[in-house]
Amino acid sequence: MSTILIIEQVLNGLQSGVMLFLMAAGLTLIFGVMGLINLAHGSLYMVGAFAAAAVAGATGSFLLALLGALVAAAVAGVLVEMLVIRRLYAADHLDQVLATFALILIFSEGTRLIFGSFPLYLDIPDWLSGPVTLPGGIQYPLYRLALIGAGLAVALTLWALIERTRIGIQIRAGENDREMIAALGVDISRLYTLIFALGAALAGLAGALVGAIQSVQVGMGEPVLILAFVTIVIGGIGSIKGAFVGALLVGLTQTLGSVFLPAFFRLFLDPATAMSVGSSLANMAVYILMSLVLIFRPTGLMGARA
Amino acid sequence: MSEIVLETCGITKSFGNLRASDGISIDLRAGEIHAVIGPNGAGKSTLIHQISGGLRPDAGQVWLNGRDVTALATPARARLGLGRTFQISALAMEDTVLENVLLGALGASGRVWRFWSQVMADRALRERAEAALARVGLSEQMHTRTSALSHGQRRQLEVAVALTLRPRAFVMDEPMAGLGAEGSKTLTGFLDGLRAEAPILLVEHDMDAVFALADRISVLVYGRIIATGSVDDIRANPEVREAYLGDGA
Amino acid sequence: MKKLLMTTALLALASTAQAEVKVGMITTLSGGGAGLGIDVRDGFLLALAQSGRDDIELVVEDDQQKPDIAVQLADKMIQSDRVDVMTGIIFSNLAMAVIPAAVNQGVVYLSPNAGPSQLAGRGCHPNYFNVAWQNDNLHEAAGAYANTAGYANSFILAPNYPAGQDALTGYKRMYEGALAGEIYTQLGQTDYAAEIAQIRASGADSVFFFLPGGMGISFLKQYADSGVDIPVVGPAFSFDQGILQAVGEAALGVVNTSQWSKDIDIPVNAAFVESFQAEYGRLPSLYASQGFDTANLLISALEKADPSDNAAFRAALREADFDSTRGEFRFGPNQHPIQTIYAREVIREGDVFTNRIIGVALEDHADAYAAECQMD
Amino acid sequence: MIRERHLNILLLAGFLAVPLYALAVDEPFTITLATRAAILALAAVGLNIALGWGGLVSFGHAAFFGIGGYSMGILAFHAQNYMPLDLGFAVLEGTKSMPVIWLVATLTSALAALAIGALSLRTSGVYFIMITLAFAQMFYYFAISWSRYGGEDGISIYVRNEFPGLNTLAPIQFFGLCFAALLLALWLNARLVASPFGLALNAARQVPVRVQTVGLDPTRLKLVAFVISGAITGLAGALFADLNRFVSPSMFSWHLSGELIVLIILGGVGRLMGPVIGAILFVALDHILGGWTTHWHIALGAILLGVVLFARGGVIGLLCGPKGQA
Repeated sequence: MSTILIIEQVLNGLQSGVMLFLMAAGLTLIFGVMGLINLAHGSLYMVGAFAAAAVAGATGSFLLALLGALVAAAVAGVLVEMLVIRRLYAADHLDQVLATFALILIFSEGTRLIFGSFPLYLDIPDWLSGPVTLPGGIQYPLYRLALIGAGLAVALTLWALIERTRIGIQIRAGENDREMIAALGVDISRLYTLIFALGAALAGLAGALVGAIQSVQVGMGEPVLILAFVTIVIGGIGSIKGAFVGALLVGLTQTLGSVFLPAFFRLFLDPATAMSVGSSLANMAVYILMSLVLIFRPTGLMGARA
Repeated sequence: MSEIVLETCGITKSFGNLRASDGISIDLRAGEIHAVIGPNGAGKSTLIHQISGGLRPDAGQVWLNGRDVTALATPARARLGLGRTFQISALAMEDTVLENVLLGALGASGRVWRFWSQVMADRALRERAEAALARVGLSEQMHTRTSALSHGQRRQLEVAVALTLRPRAFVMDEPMAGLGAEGSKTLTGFLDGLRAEAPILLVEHDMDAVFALADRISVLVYGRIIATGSVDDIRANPEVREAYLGDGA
Repeated sequence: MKKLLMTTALLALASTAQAEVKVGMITTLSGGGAGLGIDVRDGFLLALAQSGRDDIELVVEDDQQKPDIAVQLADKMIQSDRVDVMTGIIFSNLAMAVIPAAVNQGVVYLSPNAGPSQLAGRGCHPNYFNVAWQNDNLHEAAGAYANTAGYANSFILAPNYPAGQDALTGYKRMYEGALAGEIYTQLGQTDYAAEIAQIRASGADSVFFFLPGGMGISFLKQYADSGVDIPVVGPAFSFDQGILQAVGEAALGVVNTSQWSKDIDIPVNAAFVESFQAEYGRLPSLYASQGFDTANLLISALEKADPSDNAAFRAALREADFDSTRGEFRFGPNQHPIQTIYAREVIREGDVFTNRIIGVALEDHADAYAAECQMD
Repeated sequence: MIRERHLNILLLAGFLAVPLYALAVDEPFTITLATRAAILALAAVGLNIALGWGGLVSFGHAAFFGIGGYSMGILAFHAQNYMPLDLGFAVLEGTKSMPVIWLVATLTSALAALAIGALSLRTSGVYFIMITLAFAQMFYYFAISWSRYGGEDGISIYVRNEFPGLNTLAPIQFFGLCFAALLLALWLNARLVASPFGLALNAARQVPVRVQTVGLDPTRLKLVAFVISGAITGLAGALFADLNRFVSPSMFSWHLSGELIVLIILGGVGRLMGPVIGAILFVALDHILGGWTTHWHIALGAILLGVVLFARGGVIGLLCGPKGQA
């Protein structure tokens, strides 16, 4: 296996990691501040992708499509928060699970009602399509590089927002002590709606960005949702930094596992068996990673110690 | 001097830079009430956790009945005779009062791995549990849901659960917390009689109760015991007045 | 479209009106694979409507692509609706859950899509007819096409599940060149960057892939964007009319194999394409053609025999005396099709992406399992 | 408010009456639906022991359901193909006998629950939810690539397994078996809750520190509850496989784990009959709404939302008031 191939695969892992981070960041913020398990986060990802496909179809502009995704997902998030989620903050986790599970059903079937059952078309804009040559002669798709860049930029912005702004102070206070922010005179319900909208917008953005290279279809949010949960659990729930580290770990494990595990087993098994054993293990790799992390660090890599 | 039932030998515990317990050596002898007092943040909770088994000290040992229990977890220490009450009631709020004391009786009996018999029909357990309730005066509330009890009654129930264990030593974390004058007086009277059964290590803020009950008092400040002695010794100790009671007290 | 659905719904409700034949259709109408089931259903309904027969009662149910739901629906249709004929299942794993039990209970099953190898070989059954293909067929055709195109070093990939393993086996059965690489991907995988990088590094002269549904859309879009320009060949499943619009330009020029194409130049097919488009406002896919053919096969048999006479009805089905949209159509000894499979190329017609036949991949092709089938 | 005991009796009587009525009017499919509800209820009764009394929100009970299913599938597969099963250390014949299959299903899922529980109980809260999910996903992906037993396609069993003295192919007799298993599990559940172990487990969920200070180990109590829970859900998996005469990796999917949790919340968490009400409602809604519109998931979602927002404590909570009263 050549060095070029390895570097390329690491880039691929990085790219899927940063996109996962966009999903995981919202999820972990919402859990950290509001204590809410939001299964409907994947639906917001889907809303973003569909909105982007619809806007791109109508206007032909990719940037407008991204904007559309952000707005649509944020609006959906605000609506959901104000109509349903708000009543659940005091409820126990089980009620939250049931309610947000119900929301998945409503979102998926509602999307099907509006857009039908066939996948929608959303493509990379011309100015981002095709490969570029990186130093060392690596051919790599420009769009994926752009995804890495966009993901890192969002991560940085988020970090600055939380560490450097008033809202960030309120968010951090909210993670530690709900009563305290109330005592500080912050309008909690506005803060919660804001955080939910932020999380939703990030999920919608991820849906739109990834939708351009994948299939925009009903149910696309569910596998991502599960992976995002895996990510925040590995990183430690409530920790943005943890979500970032977790996302990169999951992205790299998935990508590199699917490439190197079969190759590894070929060293001492016949090719057919190696292929099948290797790819089964690759499928399980992130779950094995997560259970190992939790067995040795029961609150994740960067979670608060119990 | 009577025998030592519970003892800590130089236990030390740090959280980061904060030294919450700094070489604490303290003992509890048969028949006595030994009160530990100290300002907020002095490390009383940390001390109790290390005695009861929730925290492992960085250094030093905990001895119970002449046995080193430093490495044992909470349940094992409880089985060796350590009865503990909590500052904030740790009771099963959905269950009845009787069920809460039955849990104590069950723990003491070791008959928990029974899946088929009816716990309510176990005569021996019932007797033990109901006797404990009678002693704290909660017999009438036996079938009440714990969440429906008054604050004072919950404090009584805390003590009743500890009683069912028939412990060799009690560790009580602010049993008077939140009680009114009347409630404190009743509980003080009750604890007074309890010391003959098993000695009590009493961590308490209510100074009236402490001065009424304690045979000895230790004063904990910033993780260290700065003084141990009789009520009068402590009242008179200038260092204590300086650090804790404040000069005007 | 609405009117047609309403009519069948009414037909289904009007159980008091004595219909002569009851047909149960279990197909996938929700979830990721819904597009396929909807096409099969619509093709089937179109043929029923065109036949003008009002003595066929059709019960349609959605299996949600879940095997246990499909089994439950089959129980309902057999026990409660007491259907004579069943059809509709799209996915092989659902077919394996439903068909063996159903045919053993005396129901005739006409498969409009799934053709698992077990049911073509040792598990074949007199009550089971496949009107689409045995699962391996289109992959075999792709292998044969690769030979004629002169490919000698193929990179092949498919998801890690039985249909995926069958696909690679099918390709290798006909393909005579060497393999530059062979990988199994995760079922439901959406990102193929890692695989595309391996393809780029492998030095292959061609790529064969079987990635049905959304997986194929993702792969093609990412492949086109990667700048790897090794020619791709695959079965029609990733290039049907429903999917092509979502893939867009990324699919242009890709060769795929199919037993049907909208430009097969025979009057039946032209009429089918035209009437389907008029009824539903979209171009038919190969699934729609399979649904259409299945209904027409059924109708042709009903004209000769009644399902209550099982032996006569089966004999009538075996004759396959109907005008197929693919032209020549007959059954082999295991009651699977013997048919011609074409190589097609993806083109653009105006705003619409579609396929055009560029040649024959396999002539009068029968499946590899027929010899293992011992009927009765 | 209805007294919970009265409701329970009413419910079980109704549950039994529906298939008997269906038998009388020759509607075998209604019996099949009732059987499905009984089996899902059994699986959820199992989960409820861990979730309702032990406070263990397992998002991975599909693992045990699937293990039960595959126990049946593998044993019956070898029996129907006359192929001995080589375990490496022993060679077994397959079997079509339900009692044997049930025993194997219960034991293997109990063992799996012991291993999964021992590792998972190191964590708590959301971490516990996710680590149990992780283990179930590992089984799921393993089953998908286990080509010997059909991989994604699963295993078809052509004829339902046998139970001495009964004709299991008759829907009503198979329903009888499943209903009896459900009653047995409910009885076990009721005894367990009233037993010394049940009392301690109940306390371990509410105040683990208290349980420790009376000399008991809450983790061990929860682990035992988890094992019992997994074993019951495993038995349900074997019955479910027999109902469908088919097993596939979808029995391991996280949707199934989620559905079991939803059933329980719908009926009432930690209530003896909560899972039963939940399962009946779920199967009935599925059947009725599914026949009514293809977009029935929207209606189902709205109903579930209504339950969460307006009927805390599920249907039983709505009918009988909060737990512990009456």
